[in-house]
Amino acid sequence: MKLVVAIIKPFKLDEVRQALTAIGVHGMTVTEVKGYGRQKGHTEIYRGAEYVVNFLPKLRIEIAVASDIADKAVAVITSNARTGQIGDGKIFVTPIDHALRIRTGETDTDAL
Amino acid sequence: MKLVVAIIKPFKLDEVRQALTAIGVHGMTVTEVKGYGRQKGHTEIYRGAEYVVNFLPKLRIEIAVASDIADKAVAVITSNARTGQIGDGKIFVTPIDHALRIRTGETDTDAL
Amino acid sequence: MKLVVAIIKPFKLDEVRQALTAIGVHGMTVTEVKGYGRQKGHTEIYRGAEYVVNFLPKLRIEIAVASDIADKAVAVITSNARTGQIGDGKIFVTPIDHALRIRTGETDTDAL
Amino acid sequence: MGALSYRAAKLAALVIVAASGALATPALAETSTINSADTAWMMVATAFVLMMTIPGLALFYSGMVRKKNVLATMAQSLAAVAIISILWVMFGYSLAFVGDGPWLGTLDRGLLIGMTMDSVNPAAKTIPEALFMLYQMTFAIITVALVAGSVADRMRFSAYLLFAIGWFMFVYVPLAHWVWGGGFLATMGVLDFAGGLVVHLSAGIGGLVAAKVMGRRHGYGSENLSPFDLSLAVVGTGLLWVGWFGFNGGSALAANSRAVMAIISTHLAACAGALTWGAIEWATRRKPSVLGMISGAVAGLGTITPASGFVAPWHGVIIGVVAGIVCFWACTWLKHRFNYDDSLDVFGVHGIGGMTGTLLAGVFAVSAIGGTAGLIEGHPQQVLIQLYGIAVTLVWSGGVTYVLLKLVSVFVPLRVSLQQELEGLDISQHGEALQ
Amino acid sequence: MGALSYRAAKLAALVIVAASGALATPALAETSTINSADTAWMMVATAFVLMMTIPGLALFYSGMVRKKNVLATMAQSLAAVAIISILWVMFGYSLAFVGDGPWLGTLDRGLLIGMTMDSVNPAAKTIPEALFMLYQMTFAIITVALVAGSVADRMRFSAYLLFAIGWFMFVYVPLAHWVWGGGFLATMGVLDFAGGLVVHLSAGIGGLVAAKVMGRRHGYGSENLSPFDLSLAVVGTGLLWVGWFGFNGGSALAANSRAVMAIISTHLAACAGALTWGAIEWATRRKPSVLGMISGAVAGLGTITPASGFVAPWHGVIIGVVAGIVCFWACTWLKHRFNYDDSLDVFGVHGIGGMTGTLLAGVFAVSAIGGTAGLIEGHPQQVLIQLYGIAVTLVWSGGVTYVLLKLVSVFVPLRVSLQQELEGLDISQHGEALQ
Amino acid sequence: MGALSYRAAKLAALVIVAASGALATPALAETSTINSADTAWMMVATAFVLMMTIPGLALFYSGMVRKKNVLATMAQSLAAVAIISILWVMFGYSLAFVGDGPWLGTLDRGLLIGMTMDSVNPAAKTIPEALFMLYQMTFAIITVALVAGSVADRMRFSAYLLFAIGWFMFVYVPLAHWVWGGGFLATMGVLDFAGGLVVHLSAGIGGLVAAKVMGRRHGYGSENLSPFDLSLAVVGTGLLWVGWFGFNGGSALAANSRAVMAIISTHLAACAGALTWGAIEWATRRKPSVLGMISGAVAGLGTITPASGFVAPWHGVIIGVVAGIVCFWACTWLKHRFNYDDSLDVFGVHGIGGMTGTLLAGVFAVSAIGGTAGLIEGHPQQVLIQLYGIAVTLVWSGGVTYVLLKLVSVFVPLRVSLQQELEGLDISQHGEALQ
Ligand SMILES: Nc1ncnc2c1ncn2[C@@H]1O[C@H](COP(=O)(O)OP(=O)(O)O)[C@@H](O)[C@H]1O
Ligand SMILES: Nc1ncnc2c1ncn2[C@@H]1O[C@H](COP(=O)(O)OP(=O)(O)O)[C@@H](O)[C@H]1O
Ligand SMILES: Nc1ncnc2c1ncn2[C@@H]1O[C@H](COP(=O)(O)OP(=O)(O)O)[C@@H](O)[C@H]1O
Repeated sequence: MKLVVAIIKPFKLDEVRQALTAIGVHGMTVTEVKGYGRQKGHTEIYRGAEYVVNFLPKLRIEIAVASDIADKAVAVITSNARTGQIGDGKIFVTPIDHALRIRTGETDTDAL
Repeated sequence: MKLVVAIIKPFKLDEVRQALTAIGVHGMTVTEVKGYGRQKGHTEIYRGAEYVVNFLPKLRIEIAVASDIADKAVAVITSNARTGQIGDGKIFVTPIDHALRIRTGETDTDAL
Repeated sequence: MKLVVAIIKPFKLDEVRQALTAIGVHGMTVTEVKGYGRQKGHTEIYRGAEYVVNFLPKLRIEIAVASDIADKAVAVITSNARTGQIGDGKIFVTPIDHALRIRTGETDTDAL
Repeated sequence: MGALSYRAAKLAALVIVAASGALATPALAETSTINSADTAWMMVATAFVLMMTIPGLALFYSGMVRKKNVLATMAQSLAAVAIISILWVMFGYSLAFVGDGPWLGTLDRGLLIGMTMDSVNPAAKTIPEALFMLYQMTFAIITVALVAGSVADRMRFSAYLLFAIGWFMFVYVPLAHWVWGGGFLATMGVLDFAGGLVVHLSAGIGGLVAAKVMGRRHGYGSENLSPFDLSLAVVGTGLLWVGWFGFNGGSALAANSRAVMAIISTHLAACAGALTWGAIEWATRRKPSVLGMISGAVAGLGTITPASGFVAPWHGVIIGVVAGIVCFWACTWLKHRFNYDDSLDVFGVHGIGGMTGTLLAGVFAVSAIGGTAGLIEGHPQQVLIQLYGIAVTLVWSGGVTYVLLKLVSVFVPLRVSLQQELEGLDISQHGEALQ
Repeated sequence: MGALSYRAAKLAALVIVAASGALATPALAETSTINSADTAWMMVATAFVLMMTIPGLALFYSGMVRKKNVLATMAQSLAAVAIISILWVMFGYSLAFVGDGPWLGTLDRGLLIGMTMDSVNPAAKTIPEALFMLYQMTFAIITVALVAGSVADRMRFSAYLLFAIGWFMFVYVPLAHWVWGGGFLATMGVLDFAGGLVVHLSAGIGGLVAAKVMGRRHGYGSENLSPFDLSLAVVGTGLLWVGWFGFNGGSALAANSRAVMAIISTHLAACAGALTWGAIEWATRRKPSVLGMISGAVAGLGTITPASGFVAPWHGVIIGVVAGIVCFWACTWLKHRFNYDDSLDVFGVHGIGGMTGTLLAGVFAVSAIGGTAGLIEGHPQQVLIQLYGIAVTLVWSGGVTYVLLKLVSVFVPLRVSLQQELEGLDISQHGEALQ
Repeated sequence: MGALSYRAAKLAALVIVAASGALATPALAETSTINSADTAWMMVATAFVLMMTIPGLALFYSGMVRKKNVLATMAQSLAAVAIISILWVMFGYSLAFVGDGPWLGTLDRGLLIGMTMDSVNPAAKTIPEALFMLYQMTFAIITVALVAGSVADRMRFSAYLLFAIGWFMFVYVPLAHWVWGGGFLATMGVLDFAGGLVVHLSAGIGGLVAAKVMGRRHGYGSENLSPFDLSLAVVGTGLLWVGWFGFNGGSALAANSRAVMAIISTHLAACAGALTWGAIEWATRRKPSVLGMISGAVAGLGTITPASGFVAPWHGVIIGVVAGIVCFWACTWLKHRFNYDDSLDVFGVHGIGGMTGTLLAGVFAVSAIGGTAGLIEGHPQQVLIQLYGIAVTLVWSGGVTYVLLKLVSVFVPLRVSLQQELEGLDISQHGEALQ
């Protein structure tokens, strides 16, 4: 199994979720994060104080999938999260040794 | 070493924490996340606008443990986070190459 | 490639970011988390109710890097996030199978 | 209740008349003694007391609950305003303030029939009766809204509405008549300037009983139930405090020196209460909390309420200090001793405070200010009269509250399901949430 | 407009005079009839109506938008206060309330020239003219601020400012004169106690047209645009409600029984509106929402506005119920039927409410209270007059709003870029954000 | 100070008397000239000014700090209310407003001894003395609360309390007497209608000195210290603005045309200030910020304060524009030039504003309004007198503030530990936190 971690632009979440559901991925965990990268931030000025905000709001999506559909998931996320502008984000695929569904105790792919 | 990642229902945190402490796991990192899965969300209506909220509040617990006690940790989390209803969550076990304690520089299991 | 996950004290973020940029790491994803460990929390009392807060605010930094500079990154984070007091945090290095830049589709180290 | 049913019949009869705006009929109009300065002040005082409930109390209460219950808590104050106001004009005002039978007033002003542009209530001859009615309405509203604090985080909204209606009819209206409307406690000479008995004690004991009947919140004593955003409570306290100038000052029913004296003792009691509570926390917990200081302020305000208008400014300080001490004790020791979950300490702050203040009014009353002498001015009987008023309020409000809740629970469960309680009342009761 | 350009010239001429604070010249001063009680009440009423906009409306509106637009939404109310106030003293007041030509007033009080310590406006002889001017200013402010709700989340700040200025000059000022300043609608006898036409309907229809012209928000109908922090809206409602006592009560321009009657019907309409909207939601969606209850309250308040001061207390209840029904219908059915994105339902609540209330004022008017008889008292013509007033307001405000927006769009795009809309107006328009 | 110690003795002596509520002794009572309309207005004005501090200033200030310091910042305003009120009735009022020695008043009203239902203060013969005392109390409160803004985010709560008490006794009370209580500045004819010197300049310069003595916040200039929730500051500004009608309008001490004139120039100055600050930001930073607009509004309000009641409405606009310019300059350039960390710009806004307004009062004063002529009306000396008042205030408040802080630091460290500063004052000083 693989854990697909994608960092995307917040307003792309729904498209990505629907696309994943379409290919049979019915679960994911989303975290609000701040991203730093090529995409330059903005400046905020409060009276005399000027701050450069380098960290921009992004969403971190975590999806556990069977190894064989990992690539499909990555492809789907890529196509649906893309705007073509800097800051679209990244996808990281990492290995999972075991997975388990707390409710039933089912393990590995059955747990997803 | 393993990184045990568990997605649980928020109000289960304390039980899980205590149970883990009981088996000698004295550290963890918790993140507020939104989960999407079998458990169906609810509908919110604001005047004329109706929104289906598919993402439910969950907690993501991250625990680095020595490989040998990973299973024990998983078992303890499972039994303490379970309510038996849909939405109890998942546990993913992933590998860790190295671990390090910033304060002392101790590495691997000494770091935990 | 490696995914370097560091749990640090919030006010250390800027120093760490700058140090990483200095060694050529130009991207990272940060999450506000709550940490439980040796560092003891504080007590909050609301009228008659007393609560021990065991979870302290921390930042979770996630950095994907080419395997060869992982150690360098770890070293840099360690030296810049250290205060010497309990609660400085941990660093976990985990493997990444693939990485991809959503905007361009570039993969692996080119994606970072 | 027999009397009531007869009145109900009469009430029905009146509906037709009223619907046609017969309000202009000059029945019982009196040669006008209306004074525009008093009218100006009382219109403002009325607005201030309304502001105490929305947004004042709504903020104060919702600032002490968890994020998932913030809106539901505000909804309780909001609903109290909407419902009680309608009931008040239907029959509440008339039964409480028109006609001075020992037990209940009359329905002569049911649906406001006969209230004209220039009619006045004998209790306030210098302002339009309509204004007196409206001013008193705001007291009925906040009293009902106060009770809700005891059952916050777990009461079903539908059950709350039924309870609120019943509580208003059977606890508030009679009490208001007894103490302020020429009822038996008034005749007896009980001192309650702005609502130590009618508002605070009745709400406090009612809340205590309700908390007992409802049972504790899930996780009480085990989980962390700390407030989501205390800053809301601080803002609410500010608005309550300011509004209280209209609450106690307005109870003089005129823009005169007595109103001013009431405002001064009120303000000083709030200050003394805040300092006292904060000091006790500092001494016993090494830190004065903001929640502690605002709790002390509200305790001082609630406690001075029955006494303001009867006592001297400095008595306000003394009363505030006492309030800070006894209410702190009630919220921290008493509550644990009897292990009830009065979520927002309605009893600890308003019940204990109302009781204390009513008693102290009898002790400190200065005839030069309120026309009545208290213990210190050599009139010890007043203290006994005050005690009698307290006893009556405790028994009546406590008893009726208990019966009402049992009655309501026959029709609808008082509590939400555990599932809903965990999910939060905002979502489960109102289908909304703070993002 | 010819008249206007002439006035503009005259205005310019006046600047010099005014700059030297010539204000003290006792020109047109009148033997003082000023009453201090009325003055006291009206100063407070003025403060209350200002409080309705800041922080009242700022909270009510920003509580319904997403986190990224909270500050920008508040900025719209804030800017309305700052800009309209200046324009009001420059020429707005004079053109609206000085001189009773059928179409527009005069510039005799341009830059307040000739306004002295003891001058009074014929419309309010018992308070200083300066106070009458200030009180009316607060109405102009909130009307402009209300319109902004329709274009929230997407209008460029610079475009909003230009639009606000033009809308004030060409919609508000004329309307205020026609209805309240002795203009043709006043002569005709249109009833509008506190602004059903001048404030609510004009803002509502203006908002509708603006929403149509601006187009829908990105993600409307597809993405989740739910409010960030509804508790802000509840607090805002509380302050609006309290402030409305000054809005409708103050429109009596004196501390008298009529002011009291206006306040009572206002309060009851708000209560009835809140209960009605909540009940409908409960019946149709199984849950009464807090947003629903506050929407109903504001609908009731807006709807009673033109009628308060003319009708009896109980009519307030009826009007509130009707308001709850029609405004709910407008916000849930009508809006979807015509598929426009009136972000914060300015038309659904204020437009429909203002229209309904103006009509009902003609139905229920009680001569014993406001000196005018309505349909029920056998004066059906009044209803026709009211309908005429509604038609004029719809056409004028709707038409001018359309022209103005087209005009503004020539100089600056009305909408922010998609990029900025996604990023949020707080950052893109003001360079700030909530953390 | 010798005089003071004597008074302290006398004060002690009085305690016994007061404890027995001897307040009713008609000593120095005067044949009543009390007017109920003025009383009504002043009770409301008093409530408004209290509202300026809680919740107004508490919101305004806490909206500009980081999340971890929100409650602690509110606590400073809250504590100021509680403590200063008590000290005011003990001796503050009497020393400031009773007896007109050049340096200090008397203790004849210490503990309010001799204040009766019908006694009046010569300065305000148409309202109860008790009301005049209470109204002035609210000014003392907000002045002390204002200073706290300079040391936000780092001052130890215990040190703040000691400092606040000392600052009130040795800075505020004397200044209030000198300028308003018949002291030497009053005799000299210094114009300060509602507190340009006594409130704003004294707080501003005190804050500056305090900021210097305390040192900069950790991370100042390097870390991002941006506000957590600016919407709180906007709401606070709204309440401050509304309350200011009572602050400046109430300073006429009667419900008359002068109060109205003061309110108009106050409102216009706030509008002009907001527009000016916003415009400058727009020109220099391409975006007008909401914080900028509210800063400009408050700057305008603070600057017009000493002049309102003396100048014409239009002068309010001019003064507001100047305020926007100089205060913006002070907050953005001056502050960096001298590199001090006045956290919430108390000096930049209130210090500079108070100074400017006091000066301009001497320039624009219109005898027809305030009875005094300024430079423009051919009375240049007034400007010199104003300058003298400014100098005295700068020296006294600045000097005493410095000495006080040094004194306090002998007993308790002024700053929290770095550890506590990082953790936040909410947790470290009050044991609470926003979730
Ligand atoms: N090396 C990295 N490790 C972890 N996250 C990264 C890394 N580089 C970028 N990111 C995340 O991806 C987001 C987008 O990256 P950025 O360089 O801004 O644009 P792009 O994805 O178009 O290259 C960043 O905001 C950050 O959250
Ligand atoms: N494939 C997945 N990858 C990552 N997280 C998942 C996945 N499936 C479910 N989750 C997480 O687990 C939570 C519970 O899953 P759900 O299917 O709702 O119930 P259950 O755990 O009982 O099967 C979800 O809310 C989501 O946070
Ligand atoms: N076993 C663990 N797994 C995951 N995170 C951990 C673990 N132990 C500690 N942490 C994280 O590291 C933070 C610091 O750890 P702590 O034991 O308090 O101090 P130190 O890092 O000095 O040992 C904790 O707050 C927690 O967020």
